[in-house]
Amino acid sequence: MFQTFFWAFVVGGLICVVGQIMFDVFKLTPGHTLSSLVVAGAILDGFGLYEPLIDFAGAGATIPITSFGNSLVHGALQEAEKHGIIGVLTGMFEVTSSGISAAIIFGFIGALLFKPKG
Amino acid sequence: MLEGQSTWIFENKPVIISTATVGGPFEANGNISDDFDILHEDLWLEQESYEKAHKVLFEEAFTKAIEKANLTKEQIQFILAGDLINQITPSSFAARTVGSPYLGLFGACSTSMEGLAIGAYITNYGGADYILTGAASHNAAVEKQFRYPTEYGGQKPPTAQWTVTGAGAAIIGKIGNGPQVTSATIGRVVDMGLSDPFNMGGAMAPAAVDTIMAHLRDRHINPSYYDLIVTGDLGQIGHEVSIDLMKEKGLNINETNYQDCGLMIYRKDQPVLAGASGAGCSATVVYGHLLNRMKQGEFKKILVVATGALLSPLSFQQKESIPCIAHAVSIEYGGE
Amino acid sequence: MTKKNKKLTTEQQKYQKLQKKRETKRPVITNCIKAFLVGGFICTIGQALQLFYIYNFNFTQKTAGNPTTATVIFFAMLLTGFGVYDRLGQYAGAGSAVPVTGFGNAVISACIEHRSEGFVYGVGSNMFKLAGSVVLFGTFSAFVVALIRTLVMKWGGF
Amino acid sequence: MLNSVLLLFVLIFAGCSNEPGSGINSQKTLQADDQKLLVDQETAAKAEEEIKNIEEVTDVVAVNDKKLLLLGFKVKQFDKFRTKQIEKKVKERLSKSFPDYEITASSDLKIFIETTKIKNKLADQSSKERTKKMEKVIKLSNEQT
Repeated sequence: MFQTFFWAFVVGGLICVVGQIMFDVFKLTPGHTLSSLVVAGAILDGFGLYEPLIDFAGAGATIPITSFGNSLVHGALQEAEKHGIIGVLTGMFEVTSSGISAAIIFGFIGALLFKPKG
Repeated sequence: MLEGQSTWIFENKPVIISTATVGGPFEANGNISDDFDILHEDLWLEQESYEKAHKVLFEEAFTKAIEKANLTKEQIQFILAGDLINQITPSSFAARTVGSPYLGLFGACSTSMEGLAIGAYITNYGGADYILTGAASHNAAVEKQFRYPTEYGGQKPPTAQWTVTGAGAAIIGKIGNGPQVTSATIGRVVDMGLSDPFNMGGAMAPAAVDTIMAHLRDRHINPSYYDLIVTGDLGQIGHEVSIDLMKEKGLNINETNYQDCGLMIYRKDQPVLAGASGAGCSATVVYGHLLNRMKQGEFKKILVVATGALLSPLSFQQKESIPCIAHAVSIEYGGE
Repeated sequence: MTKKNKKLTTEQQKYQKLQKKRETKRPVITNCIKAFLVGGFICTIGQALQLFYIYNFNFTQKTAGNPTTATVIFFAMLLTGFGVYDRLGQYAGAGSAVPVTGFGNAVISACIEHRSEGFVYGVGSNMFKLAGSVVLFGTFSAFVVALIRTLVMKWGGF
Repeated sequence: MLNSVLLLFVLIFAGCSNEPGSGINSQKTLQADDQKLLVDQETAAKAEEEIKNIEEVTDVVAVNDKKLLLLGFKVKQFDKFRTKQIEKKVKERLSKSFPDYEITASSDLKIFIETTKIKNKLADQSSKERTKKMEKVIKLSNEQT
């Protein structure tokens, strides 16, 4: 159990460090950095490398935004298996919907409840 | 009268007969809170949006300045004002409230001195008896427009500056008691090709130096003519760079008499990174803090060089560099 | 940078050199350590939540990621609404931006911010103004990657 | 506002912490069946033994009925990178050793937990109940992300 938490911490932290380096060393904006990380996640999954990382680090790999790209690819591939090429198009959000729908729903609720504090 | 390239000398010495400054909670906590006429605890100013709060800042500064001058709204002949929000709506809306004829100005953070220079010019040549001029900015409204939503957790680099929530207004009169506006130098747009919107000071420093040199050249004076030369909102980095740049150009400036409004307004322990910025920065510091010090006799002659970065969110997203400007106005009190 | 320099005049280049000397350097190492600690901490909370969902609900290790994501985004909403997340972001940088909470914060902060322009043109139109690029590039790159994989598997047979 | 949020939390956490711990009824009456049970779970025991011998595996639990064999296992931390391959290996071994069974083997923690639960209560339930529970777990393991 301890190991699970430890490696979630380390792997998750390291992915964030990669992001920080993109901020500070390559002077990328948050938008560019996060987009690049998502693309990186998708590509890693394309080579079948991201899933093992999830097996290894659990939330350390699923919580960073990179997993978003990974699960998009996953959803597309799952559907593609069932329905062929067209599934790539239709299956994309099969797996990822939770992050996006949660963000939309809580975003709206947030707008109802809160005012920006400045 | 034009002197040299771009400097106006005001022989009739228009007078700043009254000023008013309004600040927000962060300013109330700052270094010069005693110099504000009105301070707000609530960043919203009891309005429903930050833009409306921004307008109220302006309205209060205008009303207070008119009140302090013992004038009525009707006696104000022209309003010259500007801010940073799209289409300078806070200025226009506040001018609607006052009801006088109005010229909207945009000079980004240099608007305060742009307004003072033009106002002094008009008054000097008999174009008006009383002109109301001012500039304002509201931290959250400006952040929202130029950067990210205020609650977004983006990390600002140490070169970034903190936008002032505040408005400064002044009434320029043909005659009266108070500090006199003696000359003004209109700056040109200087672009050194910098494009980091989180390092405005570094981008604006050359514009400030350009205007200071032009002013001294046009008037054939040395920096020592002034008790204080103060820039608008260069911040820590811009301030240091401008000193370097002047040295390089052979102008030795006494560093104790060369300061920056962006480094005066907040305390050192406030999390403002490289300093303050925003149209309200030079307006509140000059019209509040510095004129008070002049009235106390601390300075007789000062030169205010308000600096502005003429970018928009659109222009930097389209990878344009940041063009900058600075306008200088000399104010004298109790001299000669 | 070098490509840009070609367009600059010598005066501009000279000034930029001068400016560079005075520019406060970003504390890269400290920032990285902070990002590591905060990012790691958020992931550890995620891990705890995931185990919580596995033990108490009918979620497998594979499927527990979904409720975990939703829960941390819920936390992100609270922290954003109470004005904590922007301060955390200033401290932690990528540590709070890279986890999915950062994605949530991007959406939620935009929603809250543009509430003043109404629900349709304010909240609705602006909610993805920051996070939209993540959705776009994530989706498009996933499309390309999945397409290539599918085609390769079909014809390459591996 | 804050209160309602807190309440929500309390509800969430309170609602989920009751571990299924009921049903320790009449264990003694079933003791006669113990012998039968042992024979019954022979396949599971054998499977556990076999998989335990795989180097990367740290812990195994298995149950079976007449047709189904359900096995959950844990993998050493650093071998988790190869979880997929190991899972494949386990499945191959099992289907070689127990060709008559329909085999489900997973390294998923949830499957491990649920299988353990079934195993711990073997004595308390009829074989029909067991099959039903096993089928439920098998369905769970086939769920995609």
